[in-house]
Amino acid sequence: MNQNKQIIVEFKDVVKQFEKDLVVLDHLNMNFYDGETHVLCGRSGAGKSTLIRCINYLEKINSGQILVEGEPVTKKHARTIRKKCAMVFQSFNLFPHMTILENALLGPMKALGQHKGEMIDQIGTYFEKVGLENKMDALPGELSGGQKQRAAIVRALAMNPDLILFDEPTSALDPEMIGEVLNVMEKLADEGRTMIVVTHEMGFARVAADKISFMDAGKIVSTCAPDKFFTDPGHESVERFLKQIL
Amino acid sequence: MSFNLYVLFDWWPQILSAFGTTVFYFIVCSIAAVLFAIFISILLAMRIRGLTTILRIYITVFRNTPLLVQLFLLFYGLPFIGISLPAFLCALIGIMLNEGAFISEIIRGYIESVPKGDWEAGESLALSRFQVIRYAVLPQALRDAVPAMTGQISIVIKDTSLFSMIMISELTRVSNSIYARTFDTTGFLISAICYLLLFLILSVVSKQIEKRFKVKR
Amino acid sequence: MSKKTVALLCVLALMLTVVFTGCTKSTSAESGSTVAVEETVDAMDSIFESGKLVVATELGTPPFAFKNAQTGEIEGLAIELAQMFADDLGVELEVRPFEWSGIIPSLLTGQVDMLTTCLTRTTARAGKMIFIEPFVAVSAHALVRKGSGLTTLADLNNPDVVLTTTTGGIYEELGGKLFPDAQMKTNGTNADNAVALSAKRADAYLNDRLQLESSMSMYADQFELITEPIAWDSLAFATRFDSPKLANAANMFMRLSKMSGKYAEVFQKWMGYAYEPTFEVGS
Amino acid sequence: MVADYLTIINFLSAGLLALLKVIPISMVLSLIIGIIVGVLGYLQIPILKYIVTLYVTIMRGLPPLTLLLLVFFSGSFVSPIVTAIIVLSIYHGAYVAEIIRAGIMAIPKGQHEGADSIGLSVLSKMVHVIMPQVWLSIIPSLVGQYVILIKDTTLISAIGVMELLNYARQIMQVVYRPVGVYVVVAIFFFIICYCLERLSKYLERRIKAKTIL
Repeated sequence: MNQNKQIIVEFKDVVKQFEKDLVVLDHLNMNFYDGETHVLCGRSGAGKSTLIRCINYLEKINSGQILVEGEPVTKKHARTIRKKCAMVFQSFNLFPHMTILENALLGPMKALGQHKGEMIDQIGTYFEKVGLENKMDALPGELSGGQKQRAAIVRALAMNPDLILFDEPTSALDPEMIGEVLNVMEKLADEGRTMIVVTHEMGFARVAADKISFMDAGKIVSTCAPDKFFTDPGHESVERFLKQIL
Repeated sequence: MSFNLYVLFDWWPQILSAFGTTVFYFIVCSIAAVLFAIFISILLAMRIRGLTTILRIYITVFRNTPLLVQLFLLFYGLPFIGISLPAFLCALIGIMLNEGAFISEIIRGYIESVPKGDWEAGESLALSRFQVIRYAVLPQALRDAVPAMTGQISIVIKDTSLFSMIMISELTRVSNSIYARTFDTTGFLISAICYLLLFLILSVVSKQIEKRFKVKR
Repeated sequence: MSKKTVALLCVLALMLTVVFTGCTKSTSAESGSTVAVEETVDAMDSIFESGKLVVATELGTPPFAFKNAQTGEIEGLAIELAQMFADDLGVELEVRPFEWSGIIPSLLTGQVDMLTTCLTRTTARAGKMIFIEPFVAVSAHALVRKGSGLTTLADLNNPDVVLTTTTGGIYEELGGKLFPDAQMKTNGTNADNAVALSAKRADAYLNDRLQLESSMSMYADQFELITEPIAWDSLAFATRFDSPKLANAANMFMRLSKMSGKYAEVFQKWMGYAYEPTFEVGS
Repeated sequence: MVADYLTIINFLSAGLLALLKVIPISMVLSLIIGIIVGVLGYLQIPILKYIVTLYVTIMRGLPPLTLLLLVFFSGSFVSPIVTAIIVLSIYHGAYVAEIIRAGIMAIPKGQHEGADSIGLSVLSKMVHVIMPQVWLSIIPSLVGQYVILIKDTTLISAIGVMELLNYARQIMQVVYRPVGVYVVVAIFFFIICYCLERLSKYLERRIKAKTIL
């Protein structure tokens, strides 16, 4: 089945270390495929966040190569790559001085050079999709955490990205708000958007993921489809992890 | 020290025009200083190698030398190397460079305290570094900086009194000249009241601005 | 509770001390003139007591009083005359330099016994201090840039003309009276005024001839004098009203040194030309 | 050229002496005023608190130059240098008072309550418990205020104190290098103020490290 899909992100022997001896990505090789929802899980400190932050050059790698749609992730290509992959952060990172509509318009208008008029209808439908059509003119400070994260997802969608990176999108939320964000993400997965999701929400992974990878100490230990992952992950450390959190 | 009303009756046209001059210089100079400071802090935030060092040196030098010496250098010094600027420009450039250094230091502090995530969010939207600063970071930093900035701007009111020493007929100069002719210090009292008035008006206005521009996070 | 009150009272007392010391200072200064009538000491007496004559001068006024850049000494015609006067009295001379605006207050507040600087005699000033017989008479002129088109005094009385003079000097008022249409500005020192004129910030600089000549020598060939004087200026030492003895002695010294020829000697040395008694200075 | 600068420096050194009198005395006096007014401002004593607010507001709104000229020409004080010292102390005292008041306010409420609970009087609470903690936290802003005080000493040339800037203006007529003269003056102030600025940054870091430990 993989053979039919195009590789969208390719990690080739990637090493990333903070300081001298703290290796976060340890000679990592990995492919992510177009149209898939790929969930990354693992203990905190395993390097999941760093991995996806390397994809849009928020972190610089020390050696190896990352290719996004065949293009190497370097300083020179950073902006072209960022136009293709949007990111949703753990702590939303909405700009507090702009309404959420302005937040969503900023990237398309300033980075992609699109006109406000062209964009505004499309962004309106995104807001409808996440259920914030009545809140478009609110400032982030006036919204709840769940609403903020949904607005941040709209901001990512507004870029019309080939790939959306989710960096623990529900970790900073109160429990009662996690559901509303996961629902939106499930919808996106159903639409067939390419997503790489770092999360601890195993329920979401089971329902929405096409593939789940388990990371440990800077390496991908296991990658498989969800049903296999939860029943027979094939690796002892994954089993231990699953036992702990389920 | 007593208040003699006759000074006000005899000299009110001069005092009024001096008050106007002070207000004019205050407004023009503080606007110039703020704009210049914003420009400098953008350049600093761009982290252009070499340029940053030069700007750091500029800020350190102008923060740590007296404004009066800077004004004298501009006004009485520069003509000797062939640059004769009119008093207005000397005052403007002097305040712009001096207060600009202070204000840009304030803005820089607030730019640095904008959460790192906001920089990253801007970068992931494929904005250039300048665009991130221009649209995402600077507007927040400026709003946060309003209280500190208005505090610094209220110092510009006081700075205008130094212009009396470079041939500008503002409040302090006129009260000095009233004293030279009448040996009466009421002129100084009047100008003191004018400065306080300006200061109080600015305080009220800045409270409003602070309220208006407060960023909720 | 009582301890609290005691502490508060302590702080209050401290505060009041500060306020009161401030008050007593200001009241003593205000009532100074009335007290003076009863119990003040003539400066002459205190000079003999301390063996020191303290005078105030402004330094930026060559050849009357200036600091020699090589030796660092304060010298000039006024200083030498003051020295001669001190020698006559048999006391030491202490010269304290002030900026022009601080000169008159320095005498009135009793920091110095006498002003030995280029003080123009005016009626208003005569109400504040006793003038000694003038030590020099100079004409006051307007200095203009060569080729500026300003050639007569009448040209100066024009709204487009900017006049400048020394801050706190008499020409600020005089200039305002003589040229009511022109704009009157001031600068701190003689040199600052010369800069202002050269930099075209001012069109004419009003001062006495000697000051103007020193400005002209700063800017060789740039400036010229309007020969018609705007005023005659007789410069005199001055002392306080509470010191008539000192004033009397200084007047006598001035008169006698002019008669003995000593004055002419000193005049020639500093002014560079021979002393000719004028109707006012000589008599 | 070099000889000229030697002359300039030689000439200016006399002005330095005046500054060495004015600066330390004003620093100490403004600190004393600042402590008294700052503590009074914190205590919020009826009526007195209005006087404190009035004093601080006037000093914050008034240019020091105008204050110097007003006090000097009103003739209440004996000499320009004494006027300069008193005016600078009163002016900066208000700012120091604000710094100290803010410092006291920043001390956690628990410290006050702790001192009250062991029955200390207001005075001994301030002296033994609160102020020792305040010093540490206010040193950086205090040094910052002193930098402003030092720079403000250039203004006292306007009332005829023969300090650095005044000598600089005099020597312009003799040595014909105004740019050089003013640059020398600027360098002098820069050296002092820059050292103080570094000191305050250093102390700030030290204090931060200490409170984290």
